[in-house]
Amino acid sequence: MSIQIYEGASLNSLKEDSVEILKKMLLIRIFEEKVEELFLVKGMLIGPSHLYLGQEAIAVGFCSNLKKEDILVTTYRCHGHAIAKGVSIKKLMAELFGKKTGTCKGLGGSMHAAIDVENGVLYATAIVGSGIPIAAGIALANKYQNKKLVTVCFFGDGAVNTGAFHEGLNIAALWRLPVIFVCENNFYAMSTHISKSMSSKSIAERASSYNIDVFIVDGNDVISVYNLANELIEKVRNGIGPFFVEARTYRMKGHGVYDPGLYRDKEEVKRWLERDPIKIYKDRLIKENILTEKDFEEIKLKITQEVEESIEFAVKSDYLDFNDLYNLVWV
Amino acid sequence: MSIQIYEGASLNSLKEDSVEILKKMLLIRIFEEKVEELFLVKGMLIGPSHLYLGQEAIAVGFCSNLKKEDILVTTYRCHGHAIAKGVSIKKLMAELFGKKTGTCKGLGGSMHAAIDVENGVLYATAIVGSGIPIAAGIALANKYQNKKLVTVCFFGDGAVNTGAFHEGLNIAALWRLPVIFVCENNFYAMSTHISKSMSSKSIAERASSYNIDVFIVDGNDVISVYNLANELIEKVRNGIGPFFVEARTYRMKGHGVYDPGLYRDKEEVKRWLERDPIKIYKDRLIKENILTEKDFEEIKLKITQEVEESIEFAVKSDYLDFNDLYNLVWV
Amino acid sequence: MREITYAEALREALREEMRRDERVIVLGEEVGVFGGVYKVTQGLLEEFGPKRVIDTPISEIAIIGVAAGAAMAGLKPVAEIMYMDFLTIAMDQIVTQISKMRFMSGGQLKVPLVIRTQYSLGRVHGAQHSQFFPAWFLQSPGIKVVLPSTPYDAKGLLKSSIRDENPVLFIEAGVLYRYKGFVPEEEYLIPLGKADIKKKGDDLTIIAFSRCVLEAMEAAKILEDKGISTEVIDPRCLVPLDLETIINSVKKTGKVVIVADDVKNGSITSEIAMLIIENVFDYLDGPIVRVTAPPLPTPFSPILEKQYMPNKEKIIKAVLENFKF
Amino acid sequence: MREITYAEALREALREEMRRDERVIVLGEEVGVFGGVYKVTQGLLEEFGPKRVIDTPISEIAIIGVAAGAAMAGLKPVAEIMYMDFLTIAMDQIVTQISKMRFMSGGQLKVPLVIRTQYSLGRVHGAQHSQFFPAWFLQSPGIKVVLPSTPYDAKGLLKSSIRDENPVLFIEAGVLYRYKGFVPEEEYLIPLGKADIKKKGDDLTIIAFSRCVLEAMEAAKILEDKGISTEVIDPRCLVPLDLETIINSVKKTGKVVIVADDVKNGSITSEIAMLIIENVFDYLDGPIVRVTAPPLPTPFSPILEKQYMPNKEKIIKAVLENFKF
Ligand SMILES: Cc1ncc(C[n+]2csc(CCOP(=O)(O)OP(=O)(O)O)c2C)c(N)n1
Ligand SMILES: Cc1ncc(C[n+]2csc(CCOP(=O)(O)OP(=O)(O)O)c2C)c(N)n1
Ligand SMILES: [Mg+2]
Ligand SMILES: [Mg+2]
Repeated sequence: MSIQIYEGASLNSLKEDSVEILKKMLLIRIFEEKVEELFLVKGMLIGPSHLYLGQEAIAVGFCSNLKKEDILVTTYRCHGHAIAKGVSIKKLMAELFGKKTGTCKGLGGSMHAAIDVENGVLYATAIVGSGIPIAAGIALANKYQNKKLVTVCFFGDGAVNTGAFHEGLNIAALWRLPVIFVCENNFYAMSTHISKSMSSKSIAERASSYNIDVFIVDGNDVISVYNLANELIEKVRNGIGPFFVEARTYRMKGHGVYDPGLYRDKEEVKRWLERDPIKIYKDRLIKENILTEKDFEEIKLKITQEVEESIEFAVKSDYLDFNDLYNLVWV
Repeated sequence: MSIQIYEGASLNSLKEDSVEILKKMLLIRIFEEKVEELFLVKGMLIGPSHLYLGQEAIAVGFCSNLKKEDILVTTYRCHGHAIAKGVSIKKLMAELFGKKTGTCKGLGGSMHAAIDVENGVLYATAIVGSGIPIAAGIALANKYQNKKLVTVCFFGDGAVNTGAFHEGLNIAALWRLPVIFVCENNFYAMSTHISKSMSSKSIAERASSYNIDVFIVDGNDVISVYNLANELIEKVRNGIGPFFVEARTYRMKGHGVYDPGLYRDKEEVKRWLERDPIKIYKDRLIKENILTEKDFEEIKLKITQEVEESIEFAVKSDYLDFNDLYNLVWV
Repeated sequence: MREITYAEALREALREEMRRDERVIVLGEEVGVFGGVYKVTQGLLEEFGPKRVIDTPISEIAIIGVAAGAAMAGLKPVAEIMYMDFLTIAMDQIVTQISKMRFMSGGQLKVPLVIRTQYSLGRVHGAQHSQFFPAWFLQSPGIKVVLPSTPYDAKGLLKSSIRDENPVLFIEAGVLYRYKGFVPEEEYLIPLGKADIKKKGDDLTIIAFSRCVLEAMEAAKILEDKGISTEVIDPRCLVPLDLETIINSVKKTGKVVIVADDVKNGSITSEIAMLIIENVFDYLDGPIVRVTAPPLPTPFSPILEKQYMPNKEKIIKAVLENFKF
Repeated sequence: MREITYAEALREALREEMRRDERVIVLGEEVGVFGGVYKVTQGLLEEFGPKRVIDTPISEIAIIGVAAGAAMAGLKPVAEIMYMDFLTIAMDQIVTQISKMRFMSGGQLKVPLVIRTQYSLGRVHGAQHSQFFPAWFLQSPGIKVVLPSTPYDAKGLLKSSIRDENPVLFIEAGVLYRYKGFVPEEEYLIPLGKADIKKKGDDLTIIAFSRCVLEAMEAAKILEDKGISTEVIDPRCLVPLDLETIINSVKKTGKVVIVADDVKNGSITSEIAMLIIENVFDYLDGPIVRVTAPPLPTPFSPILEKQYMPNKEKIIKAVLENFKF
């Protein structure tokens, strides 16, 4: 099938959403920065955690087009997807603290914190690639039940080399399932550059060999992501699918909170940081007179406040009682 | 990389081997027919067994170009590969009978009977797809040790949908390993036609997405297979690889000995049976005055005799003593 | 009294539950057009169509992953894995995903699916097609494990498994597919986690699983003739386990033999034995004797495979050994 | 006396064996440029080059499959699987292929490889990154299983594992990587299948595995103060198991507590307990008490994870419980 390089930089289509989108991206950014601080500076959080810093445009671009009932399947790098899909940051933060007020009552932690059935985040898995066949199964069920629901499955460039990717994509394509696979290609799986792990010329090329329509999009340009998502989601809601999106982006920081990311070339990092998706978008909004610098500062302040409140909420919350665990294994 | 439809119907290059090749194909044919009889008519064999009837040109075309030290990795449908690679049919037959004189002392049975380290058949696995990464590993070791050995890995069309295929092919291509993957596309995995199991337009297309040079060849034309194999093996022996071959062929019978194969269209079966690889090749040899009908009958008789002797050998052989098994788990 | 095969009983269970509940779908390799390699799903495609009876590629990871996703999103999938050996390909999905989904989501997710599979020990299939390792799933809380030994149990337990709201691993014994037994025409269910006393007795308790139940029953008959009255218990489910029935029997007999087809080390017999010892040690008046496969892969050779497997002779020997004390 | 960490000890073992034998190669995710996520392989790429220290894609099936093939063809690969949980992806290769290769080829094949992995229980990693299921491999004859608990053992056992001609699953405890201990400068080997008596004692035998050995040692110290002299045995290898050392200790003490990090049901503690009962039942003068994880997936919450794990308090309680008899 075709591989298309998607460029849809028109702001028009997202007019009503345009400031909301900025707010969502900022909420993710500030949430993640706080989380990093809670780990590294304050020492209040422990365990593995993988921040979404720098990739905000992808989650927000997609989720701004989804309904609450639409479904996400994500990975351990899931805070951004959760926030974009409307999961309460209080519950999210409480989950990172392992508290019973968390999305998963503290049993999941950062890597599964996004799971929030109420808001359609059905799954967040810490095993690379494993969500792909699961997302296909969700799409199968939606199709079977004639629910006009869209399933979006996020994963990284490293997932492309797993057996689960291959088996899941083949089945999704073979059965023409209503699902969008979004590969957030940040070019690294931990320290491993994609050129060291994938034999194919590009992720897009590999994906298209499954007979799926593939789109390459600038994952740091929220307008393009939004417009592409809008088109594809519309199609999938009407039963056409699957689609595959390779969204090219970059992690602002290391793989996990503790990783300084020294394996990346400094020049490369610098180049990408100049393409900060929030900065790009904010500048555009200001240029188009949709926003002022002052508006932006106000929004930032308000969000910072909100994030602080989520921390307060999490800190104050209790842990689950150990005996309660026995009631959570079985239905 | 490129996908090339290979046609190399020149008999010249195989002149010296030309009658040997026919003999090998016939040996496989007659061996397998006898095995079928031992199962279905005589009731002397039990358990699963998957015959190579109709696919002889592929094994023989490849193995006639290999040295004894070159390596095969095959599957449960392995008798043909073993015979083509020079494994003694006595040992092979004894293995089917579960006797201690068998290739695997009777512990492997039909599905692993090909394993014969002495003749370079390092592995025969009954798990679809699982041999592919193993073959890559063998090639890695050969490359590492600067051994100018060729590894050929045989598998079916059904294997293309396994995670093991994907992971193995990616690594073989990424590391440019000296291995030839030969997919014997007989269009069915048990009763499932390839169009019902694979989303890609062709196996060749899927394989080439790994950045591997792919060749499509008529698997019922031993001359083409031989010539292609000759070219590729030469390259791989000189360190160039990997390569992928889709050899199109057809099972004359069902999936296993007990399967009547009723799910296949009668017309389709008929069409393919007319393209019997042995018949095609024999006619060609006669046409080119390399062989007479009488030669052919004599060869057949001699081979039949040889196969009968292998049965006698197998029947007369003993079983392993149970206590010996404890010495065969560990080195 | 109607007698049907184990395979037919399973088919009836599938058919009845598919008729009863639209959410039930069947997927796996060869389940549709071919009707299953052992014909368990024969006729289902014709009755329910390709939307509900789905042939898959050879993709065990995806078969299980798709079933998990479909279960999350409201269906009740019955996924078939052709041989138990192939579960080893999908262990991430079964153990690291499915079994933990409910727990690690803090009780949010519900994943009602059944994985049907069968082990082929006893059918001369060799090392890669004869594996039986139910004990693995003891280590993976969150999935039920069912091991039916008769057509009656097979049907009643499969129906309950499909209705269960939890993931269930349903392990059939390949050698039993053609084995016939009483199955009533009327609908019935067998609750998961309820053992069956296949034969009453007073002198010794034989606990046997799956195929070994039949061997135990034959052994029991022979022992009866020798004047030893054994009670044969078939737990039917490994998870949840009906420890109570086992304990009550042991309290009565004081003697125990445990029989299962898995390799002895780390087998389900180790666990059952320890549970008995931890719970009713004081009632035991002889060692618990285990009859299992030895610590070897399964040999292909028909003669050797027979020697490899638990059978009635070995059970009788174990019982007599126990009586030495 | 030189003290180095468990991670450093492992690194030394790898380095020494790579220097000694050209056939030894290392492969896995992040083992090269990054030096391993827990820095065990740090510096190896620099010393031995990319031909011998190979970074792989995220392809656990292929990592193990490639190692198997390379081993068949004359190398001695050390494959790293980053977390034990990811073994579930490669179980076909480990169990259905590698463990059976020698047997089902009638003794033809030799597959000398080491699979290094680590379990992260105790590091707040949640359900999908904390699994520990060594008992699975008891059911799969043909692969050795090593569980080092100290830097000294880690080094000596890894060197022996690499020299072994059989497949070896080498399971490290993630929490121990930074833990320091005595490791001599001079080369040494520890044979596989030889238990270590970590502390002598007369009143009760504590058998502990991997991380739990440390907890057992602390418990033993506290118990000593209470006047109870325990003997702490670290089997170090699960396969082959040094039953003799265990038996001799039990004969002396008559009392046993077994401690391991796996979920209780079907755990290695069940098997060890049954082996003791089957071999030296008459020497026991109290119940065997097992200290394990409960039948739950691992909770993420740091507080709950602590409660979930075996620890010295639980061991002391178990010992005292035994002494009630
Ligand atoms: C199957 C599996 N193998 C290895 C890991 C360890 N691991 C966690 S994240 C990661 C890198 C994934 O990279 P990518 O898919 O590109 O996602 P990103 O982290 O860049 O978002 C690895 C190797 C894992 N979680 N699962
Ligand atoms: C992983 C796995 N899944 C299922 C099977 C059962 N099975 C054995 S052969 C086969 C069909 C394979 O078809 P193909 O790869 O086309 O090879 P062919 O039999 O046509 O030579 C299947 C499904 C298996 N052995 N391994
Ligand atoms: Mg990445
Ligand atoms: Mg085929």
